[in-house]
Amino acid sequence: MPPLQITDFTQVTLSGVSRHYGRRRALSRVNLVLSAGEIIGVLGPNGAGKSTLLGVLSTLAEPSNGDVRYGDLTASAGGAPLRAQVGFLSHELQLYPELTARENLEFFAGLYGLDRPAERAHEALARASLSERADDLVEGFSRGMRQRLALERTLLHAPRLVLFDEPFTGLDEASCGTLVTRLQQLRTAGRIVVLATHDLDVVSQLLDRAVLLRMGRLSELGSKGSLRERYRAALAEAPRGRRPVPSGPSGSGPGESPA
Amino acid sequence: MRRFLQVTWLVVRKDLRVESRNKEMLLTTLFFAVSCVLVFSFGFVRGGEAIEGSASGVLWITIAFSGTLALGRAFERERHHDALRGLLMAPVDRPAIYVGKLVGVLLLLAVVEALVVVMVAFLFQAPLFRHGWWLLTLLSLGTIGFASVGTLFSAMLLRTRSRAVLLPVLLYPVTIPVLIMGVSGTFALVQPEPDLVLARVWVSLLFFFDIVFVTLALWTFEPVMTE
Amino acid sequence: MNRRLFPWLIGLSLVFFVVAPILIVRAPLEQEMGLIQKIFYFHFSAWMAMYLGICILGISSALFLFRRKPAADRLAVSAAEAAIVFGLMGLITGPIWAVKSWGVWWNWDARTTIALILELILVAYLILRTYGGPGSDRLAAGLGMFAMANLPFLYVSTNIWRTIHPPTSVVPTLPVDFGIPLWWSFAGFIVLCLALLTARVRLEEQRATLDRLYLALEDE
Amino acid sequence: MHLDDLTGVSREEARRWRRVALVLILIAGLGGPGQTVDAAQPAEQSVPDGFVPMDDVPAEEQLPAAPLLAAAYIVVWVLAIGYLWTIWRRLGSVEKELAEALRRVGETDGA
Repeated sequence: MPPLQITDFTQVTLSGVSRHYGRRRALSRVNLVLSAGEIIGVLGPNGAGKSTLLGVLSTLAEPSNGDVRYGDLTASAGGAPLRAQVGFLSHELQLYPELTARENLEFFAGLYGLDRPAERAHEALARASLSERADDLVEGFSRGMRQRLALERTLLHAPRLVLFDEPFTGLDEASCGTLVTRLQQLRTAGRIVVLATHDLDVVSQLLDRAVLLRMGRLSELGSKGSLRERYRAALAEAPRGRRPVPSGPSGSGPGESPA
Repeated sequence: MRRFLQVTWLVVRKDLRVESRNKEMLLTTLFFAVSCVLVFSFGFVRGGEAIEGSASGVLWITIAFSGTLALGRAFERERHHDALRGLLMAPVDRPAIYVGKLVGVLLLLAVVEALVVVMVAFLFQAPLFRHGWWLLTLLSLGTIGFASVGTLFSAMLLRTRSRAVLLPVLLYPVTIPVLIMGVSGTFALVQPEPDLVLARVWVSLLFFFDIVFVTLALWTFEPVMTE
Repeated sequence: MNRRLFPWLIGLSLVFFVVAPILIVRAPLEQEMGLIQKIFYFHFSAWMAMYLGICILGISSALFLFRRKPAADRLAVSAAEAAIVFGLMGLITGPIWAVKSWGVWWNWDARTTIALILELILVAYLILRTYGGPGSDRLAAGLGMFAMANLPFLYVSTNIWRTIHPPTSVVPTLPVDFGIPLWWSFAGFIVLCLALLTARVRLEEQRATLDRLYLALEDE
Repeated sequence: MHLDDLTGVSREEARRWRRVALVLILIAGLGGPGQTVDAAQPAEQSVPDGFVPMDDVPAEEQLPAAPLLAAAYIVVWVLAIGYLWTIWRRLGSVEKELAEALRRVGETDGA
């Protein structure tokens, strides 16, 4: 097995992180500290830059300005060993529908260089309560089953930093419950969990902290009142773009159009 | 190095497994290649006989066309459920993923070429098997050259909107040397008096092309794939 | 620096271009091809400027891809466009020469064919940049490196594939009377190429400034 | 914020650029036709002694070299100047937009 050096970190620090596509900002000077044992919710309307933020955190996208530090490491210095500590479940589930549940898990266990891939897959299937369907093609799974499988696939290598992009959409109540339990387990285990969502009802009891992204700008939500109230209040006073920016030839890309 | 090969093998095995389940790529590409050769026959057969020298051209153009089709499909599969992101997140040497996909495409094209060669030999009365080993060398080197560039290009185009159009637009001009070398080499073999010296020149040129472009693709894969 | 450089370069290339016809007219006629051979002085030089453009494209693409220098990317686009312009010069003067010397406009002469293929690659490069969407600069840089790596292969394979063109080895052994106007116009084209590059890079810099300005406006 | 630092362009500089371009086009206009005259001159003197036919086509049926040569040189000039002109046009519109954006920044800074 590869001697992946352990890159341990208990904090992820974003300082002045911006990301732009041509002349359109997707993220604008984001400062944020993520700590172990915390579930942080990134809330905000569609196109506010949530996915871009998760992309930057996952090391797949580079910030245009500013830097992200995982402990003391930057993403480029961390390289593959750092990626081994990050789990990323995007809205698309990153599963191969033509493979069985077991094959999917074993494939990723192999990619992550885990020892005993068969056993790991077996355990993961049990946690996803999919043991009986282990050798069925993922094609035939319901959204909830796929989501449970994808979740276990993301956690297979026990990452320190776990990123979820809209994990609750399309889930039935039972699957929602499983996901919430699993997230709470991650918190107790001292992981850093980031949830990007606009679904306030499910997460309101779960989050330790919530931040609001709007037009690429980040603001902390206060701690008074219910999540929904705080969200409303924050949305009302969140900075708005003051001038419409003409979209040039390079001005395409994600971004909320100014109201 | 062992880890590199292990990852490559994992990716290849995954692709083979998927393909063995639904055979979609294999069957569509094979069928496309067959219809390609047929379409060409109507262009290059006059009075029941193939125009002299058309066989080598038909062979290579069919390979290029069906290769493009296969390349597009091979990566569409990775894009479909954002699986590519899963691959890129894995703590592996990313070039190993590239090599894995390349090998998968090569295996598929090998099957397609076996059929196309037989068809062209049969329909165009071309003595393709007269120097079978030379043809095999030409075909394998040419396919590696074409697919190594194509695999990189279709991987990097996954992020763009109009990837289906852009792939051939970028791929054909860059791989024209492969086509020239392949067609001329094959022609040297099937002409009435085979010119083995010339064929050897084309084979060695293809060999150098492969070395340069595979190296370049391995080198650029990582920076091109990160955003 | 760029802005100060441009007037000098363009002035210098003007000197070259105004003097070049005089030198070319004075040069002796080539025995076999006669007057039309005089196209060669510009034709050859346009090719060389195109190759220079492609080499700049390849190298700056590599710099952008591996060192993340935005300036290198701006140089790469400019070089690609300039190479297209010089390639067009060669592609148009080539057939004019061919129709006089060989009686056909297009005879798949090796060097014209190479230029045509390179022209295709360069246009593909610009298409990728225009229609690729965000992030296509990175992808285009990959293509730019492939374009440059293709040069030797295109050269060798097309030359073996088809050769009617006067062999390249003629160039260095030309008698002095032919040589002076040739190297003169060669130098003129290279300087012109650099002048066009500085102007084009300037445009790209201003665009980047505008983008930065809009970003700053949005950030307020 | 120092906006001049940000853009690196002042109005005066923009004007100087435009002047350079104008001079260029003028010279090109003079140089282009002069070019064809230059190329045409040797044709008259060179045809009698320098013309060695390549094939058996009678001399009067062959294409005259001088106009072709002149055409080739004109093409080179037209392309170079045309390209420069497109750069100039694009630069002009970008700089106009830049000036507009700068003006807006100035307005809000004043307010």
